[in-house]
Amino acid sequence: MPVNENVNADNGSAAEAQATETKQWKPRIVAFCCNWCSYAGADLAGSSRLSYPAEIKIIRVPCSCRVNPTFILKAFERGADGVIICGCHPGDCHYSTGNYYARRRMALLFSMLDYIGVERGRTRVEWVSAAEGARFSQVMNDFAKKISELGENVKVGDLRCRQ
Amino acid sequence: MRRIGVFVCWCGSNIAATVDVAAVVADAKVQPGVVFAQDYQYMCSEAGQNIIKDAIKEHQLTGIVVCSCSPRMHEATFRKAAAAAGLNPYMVEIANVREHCSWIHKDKEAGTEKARVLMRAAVAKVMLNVPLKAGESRVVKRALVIGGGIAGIQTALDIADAGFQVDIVEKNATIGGRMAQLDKTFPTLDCSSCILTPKMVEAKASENIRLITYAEVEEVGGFVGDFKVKIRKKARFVKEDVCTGCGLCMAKCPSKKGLNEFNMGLNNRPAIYIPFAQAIPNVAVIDKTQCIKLNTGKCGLCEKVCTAKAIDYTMQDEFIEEEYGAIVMATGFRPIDASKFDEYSYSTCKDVVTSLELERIMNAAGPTGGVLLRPSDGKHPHSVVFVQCVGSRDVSGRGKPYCSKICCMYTAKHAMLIRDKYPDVDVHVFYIDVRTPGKNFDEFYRRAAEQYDVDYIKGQVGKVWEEDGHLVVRGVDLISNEQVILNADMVVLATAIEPDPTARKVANMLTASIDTNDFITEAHPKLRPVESPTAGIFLSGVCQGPKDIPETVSQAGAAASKVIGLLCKDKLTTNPCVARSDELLCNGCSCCEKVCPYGAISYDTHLINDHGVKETRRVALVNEALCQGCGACTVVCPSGAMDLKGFSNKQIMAEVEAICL
Amino acid sequence: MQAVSKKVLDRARELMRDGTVSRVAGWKAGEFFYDCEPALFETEESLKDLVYNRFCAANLSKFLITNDIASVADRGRTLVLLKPCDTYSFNQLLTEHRLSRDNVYILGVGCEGMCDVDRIRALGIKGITGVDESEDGKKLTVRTLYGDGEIDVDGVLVNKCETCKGKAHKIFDELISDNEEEGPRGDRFECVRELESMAPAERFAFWQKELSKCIRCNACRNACPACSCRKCVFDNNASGIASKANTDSFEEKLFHIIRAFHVAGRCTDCGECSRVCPQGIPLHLFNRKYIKDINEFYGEFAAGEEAGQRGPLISFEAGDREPNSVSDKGGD
Amino acid sequence: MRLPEAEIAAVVKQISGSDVKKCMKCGKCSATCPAYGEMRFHPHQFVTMVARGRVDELLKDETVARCLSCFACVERCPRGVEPANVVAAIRVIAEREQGGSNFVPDEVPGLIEADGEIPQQALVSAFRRYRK
Amino acid sequence: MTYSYYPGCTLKTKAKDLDFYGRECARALGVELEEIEEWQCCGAVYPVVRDEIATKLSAVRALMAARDEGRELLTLCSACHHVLTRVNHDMLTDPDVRAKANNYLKPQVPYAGETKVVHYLQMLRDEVGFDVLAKAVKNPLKGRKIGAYYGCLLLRPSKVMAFDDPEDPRIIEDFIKALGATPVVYAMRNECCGGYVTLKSEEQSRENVQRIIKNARNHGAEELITACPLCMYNLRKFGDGGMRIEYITELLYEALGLGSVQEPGTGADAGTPADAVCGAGLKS
Repeated sequence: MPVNENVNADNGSAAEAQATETKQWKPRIVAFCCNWCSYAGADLAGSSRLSYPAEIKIIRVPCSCRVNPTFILKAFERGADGVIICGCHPGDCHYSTGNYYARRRMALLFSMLDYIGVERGRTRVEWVSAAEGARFSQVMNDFAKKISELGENVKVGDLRCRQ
Repeated sequence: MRRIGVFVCWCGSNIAATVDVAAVVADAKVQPGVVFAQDYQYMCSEAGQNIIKDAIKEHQLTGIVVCSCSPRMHEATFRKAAAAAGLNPYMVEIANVREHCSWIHKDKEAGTEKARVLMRAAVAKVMLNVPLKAGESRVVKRALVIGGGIAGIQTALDIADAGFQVDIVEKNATIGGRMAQLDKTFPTLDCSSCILTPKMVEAKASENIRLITYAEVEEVGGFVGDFKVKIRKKARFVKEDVCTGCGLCMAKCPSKKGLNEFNMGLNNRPAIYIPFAQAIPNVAVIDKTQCIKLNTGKCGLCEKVCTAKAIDYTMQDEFIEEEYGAIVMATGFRPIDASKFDEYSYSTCKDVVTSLELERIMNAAGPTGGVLLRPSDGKHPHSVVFVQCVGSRDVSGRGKPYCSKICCMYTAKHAMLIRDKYPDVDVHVFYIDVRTPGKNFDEFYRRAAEQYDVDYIKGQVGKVWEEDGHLVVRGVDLISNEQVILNADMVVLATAIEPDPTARKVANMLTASIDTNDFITEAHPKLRPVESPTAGIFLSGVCQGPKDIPETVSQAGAAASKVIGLLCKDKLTTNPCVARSDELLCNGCSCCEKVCPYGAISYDTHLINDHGVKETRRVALVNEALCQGCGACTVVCPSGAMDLKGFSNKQIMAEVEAICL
Repeated sequence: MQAVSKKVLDRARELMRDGTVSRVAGWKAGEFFYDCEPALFETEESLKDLVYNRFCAANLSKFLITNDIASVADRGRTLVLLKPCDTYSFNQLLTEHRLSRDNVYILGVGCEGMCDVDRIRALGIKGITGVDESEDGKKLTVRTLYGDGEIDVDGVLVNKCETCKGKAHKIFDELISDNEEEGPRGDRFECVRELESMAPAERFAFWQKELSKCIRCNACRNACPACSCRKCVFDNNASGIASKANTDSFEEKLFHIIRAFHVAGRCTDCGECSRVCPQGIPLHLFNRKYIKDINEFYGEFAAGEEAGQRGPLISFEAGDREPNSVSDKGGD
Repeated sequence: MRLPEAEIAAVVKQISGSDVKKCMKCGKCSATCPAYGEMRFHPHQFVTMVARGRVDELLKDETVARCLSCFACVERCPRGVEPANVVAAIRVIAEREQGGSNFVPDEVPGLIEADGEIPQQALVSAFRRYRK
Repeated sequence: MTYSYYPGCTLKTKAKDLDFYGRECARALGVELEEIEEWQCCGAVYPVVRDEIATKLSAVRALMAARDEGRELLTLCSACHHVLTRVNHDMLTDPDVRAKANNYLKPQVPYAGETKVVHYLQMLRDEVGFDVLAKAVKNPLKGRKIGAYYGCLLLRPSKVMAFDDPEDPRIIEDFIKALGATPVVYAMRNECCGGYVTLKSEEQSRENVQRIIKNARNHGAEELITACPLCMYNLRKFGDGGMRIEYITELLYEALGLGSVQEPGTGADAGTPADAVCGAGLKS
């Protein structure tokens, strides 16, 4: 039995109150992090206890170049409100060149999303090294804030998948 | 039929305090495919691992998810546990509910909800995992050490001692590095070259060591156990195997205005020169920017006087291509440019010198023959002021944010040596903190203050200027809360040290990660301090962070032992998460081949049976030994023929869907 | 164009007769004279049906690979008739190893712009039975059941020909053309800029309207020479994006964006996607957006300009622009 | 009602824009200060005392007016602390608090009479620096 | 090239020499200085504390006037250059200041720091070019050993001012060299003269000035030049008289052969104390 079940009981009412609040819209954000820099940067943010909103969920990929634009579109289709891709700083890619390719792909994809009328700012690329735990947290906080400002992704969300 | 087990770790209270682990277990139990779920205080403990092993056997699990700390921490542990219970180790997925969840969220409900989602994503992924088998790759029994200072020399000696071949690539004309420039070493005050020279000689004499001096790494390919390196050996214009090091050419060379790098530019050297007396190889080199013959075609004096016939003005850069199993970075450091801090008048006053310049002034082989003389007029100084932390611990943008670590000790050494040799000279040291963690270090510093009467003033210097033929130093004494103005004949700046500027380029070639200060990042700051996160790349000396000689030598030995451990192996297990091409889908367009950084993709034209239709097609083939699993090829492949094992399109999509649900 | 046309047909026959080629890939009229579709002519006799006229807009490059004509050596060489814009596609397919140059004999055919029968009909002309061209190629005499009438060629060009990239053939073995030096016509990015200048909501509404017309017939995919995959990701369950029907509004966007992204850096802007779309969706606006962005971000690049090019998405520069600069460029 | 000392210190930090916690107590600001001898408290003391929330004594000290605003301490501080901004903030708060001014227009004619060469710049500066 | 010119109040009264010769020389060098209309005193000191907005507004007005003309804003007085540059930097980088200032001034087009503020010396170096200037010199100041006195305001804080190396600046030395004279480099050239504290403590200024002059003389300087009226005042007042002190523009005027410069105090610089106060906008 987990020791903190009591704690839960104590907070019952508060938790309930919050539960009603969570009925309200909360953003869904997918973060793709490369294994070598950004994922490690996220780990460092964690071990340094630097918080960022719980709405952000990280998917580990070997390199930012592994992120296929279809993953991003899929995420939007499934109801994500924002997608951020993090990789090693240009020049520091563990695989030498991966993030350079990712950079071009994402630039074109982002431009296209803008072109079809999706709000700018729902997608982002950030370079975060393994040593930049604080930056990781900052980047995530900023991005979550931006997405909250933009509100729900009604334009590209596939309503059918939302239920 | 998939049978998935989910194991939720409390990590003591690290996870359990912010994540309701019981709720995660309950949620796991209702996920499709999950047949077993349990929580435990420490999943990584032996008891925890046994829970996993027993459950795999008892419930015939085909895949497991561990909700715990980062996979970078314990993925290997849990894979091993799974393997021990007969499950393919790649049927394990980790949900990172500590670093990415419990540690960063305070609200338990939000933490629990996120942990659930992360668990579901991992379950969704593991449902699509397939058993993978790690392959093998060869180990070339030869190591490369980049940098021939004390770090590189010691690493090479230790590797050679274990019976392996080592090459040292040194960009300068001689090995020896910064240590060769030092006069005495702290805290023993023994002569630097007296302890370094024998090591240099040993490196030269070793049958297992090849010295490639005046050379730089040009290209690096391959991967751990099998690196392919191209080295540019710069033209020396002197035949290394013929020159006897007699030095006659130096004496005759008419172009004598080159700045003597070894003496920090405090005096001049000829265009053809041997860097210093103990240089190894003890062979001359021509500075082509300065040589009259090479620039105008006239002169040729050195060729005439060389009895060994070693001079060759037509020499060109040469390239050496070699294979290595391991590479050690030992690229060292340099002092920062003191002219960034001209409130100390370094640019305008000759008598303001850096500590490394003082080393040369104090050294018997230096520009003043070891006599302490003012550079401006060659007179004996009566008062010397040392300024510590010049550019260290500086976040203003002019300096370096870190402590350079060695300055407190060498400044104490300098102060003590001056007071010992010239008791008439007053020595003042402005310091912010005196940092002396090291065996016999604080005792050494106290000796300077107590026995040698060095005046330690707590406070920084604000301005140095020249007045009436001497220097005026305006500083602060924070203990007496006074601004102090001192007259001095010399001011010595303890300038911060920074990684050698070549480090970034080399690190990029090696794909070794580098921090914002250009120091090479270690794989783990405490547990893997001499390895880079990139397999097969090891770190020795100051390239990893500021350190003194004893620390450098110990790290050099540690790096060597890691290299030896690697070279002892005959085969390495390779990462099975590599790309795979479906030949039925492949168009043969070559896009993947073009983006592969490892040359792991080739093409073959052969007969394909596409659902009964037999055709000859050009299709991509992945060399699994070369592929490192970055996935660049998977995205450029228009048809989706190329996929990455362990991170397949379907797996990532499944994670995306689980998260967005 | 009629002069060129005659020469082309004669030369094709000659090449077949003298054994230079074993077959001809060209165009053949369908039910109506303006329904010219790609066709393969295996015998000299069958060449009587070969046509080259103002309605031969179809790009034969794609035709070559769908029929695997050019990858099989033992069937002898194939003569292919390529208009200037078609040669870009041919080069791109060569770059991607989808064709064997040795198996193909290219007859570069001059072109003065193809006509769109729907645009002729839109002028109110019905019962069309044939067209004749004026000497200078600028006028068409349209013969109909109800009498003849004269119209300007310029007014009835196929969309892609309105912004022609130029009349020069980028690859050929032999050339029959009298306007090789003619440069580009119109500004092909004008339409993209127009869309870009709209407010995001207007753009969204525009695409919503256009794409809701999509019936997922795959005509665009089938015609597109860059969509050369043996099996399309949308038909492949393992891709994770294999799609079903057009059940909701985002699916078409997904389909078309992914399709455009797959061909980004490879698309030669041949315009076939829009031409063949039965719903008249301006699909070329996607591709041209990518081409425009690539030109602006990474320097001018024309896919298929020559064989063996390294495309912009499989290249990089250390100083490339950051993706955020694209999304940060203005407020929303 | 006067704010508690600690809160005034917080205001000092806020309006000076200086991050006093970054100070590593090297004293370079005081080492470089040309007005050091004229001031009862020295730049490094301003920084440390504000960091500790002890501003009352600083606010009472009139020698704060001797700071030359030469920005040498700002330029040379290795930690980017900007001590001169802290001094300026103290001076501004003291003037606002006391309501009085260290420099009043009545002084001008006397000064000018004594020295007709005083440039406008000096007077304007003094007004800006020394008045509420 | 035409610049919007901001002379500032001191140049209209006590430092008419700095202004007059500056304009004459600019004309001779083909540079057009168009004084902005209805400028107000910049305030002479940059309000360091963050909660002051009103005291930055006159600077913003001047910056905006230049922006509206589509020109760079040229300054000559060190203090004005300091204030305008720093306020402009705030407008560029501090959204809070930007929002408040625009709110107060309500300009048709909001101002966001677009104007480039250029000091006269920078104009000589970057627009005219010291090499071209050297060729324009009709009366080379051969043999004269001149020390540059930079003071504080042009150089610091260097991150904002970006004028020259704050600890070892060379722009005025290069200027002196271009005029044919010998520049004398001395360490005290960027140390404070005492500034406005001179009104409260002459002693403090005297000490500073004498240290500066001693250091300059020890390094061989026979005369000093400056771009700041307040530095000029302090240097002249507390110097020992043996050291000639001039404005940069006076030296330039002489070297360009445009005429001779009158002795201090007898030239264009004249005005009543009342002018001084009113001109400085102190009545507000």
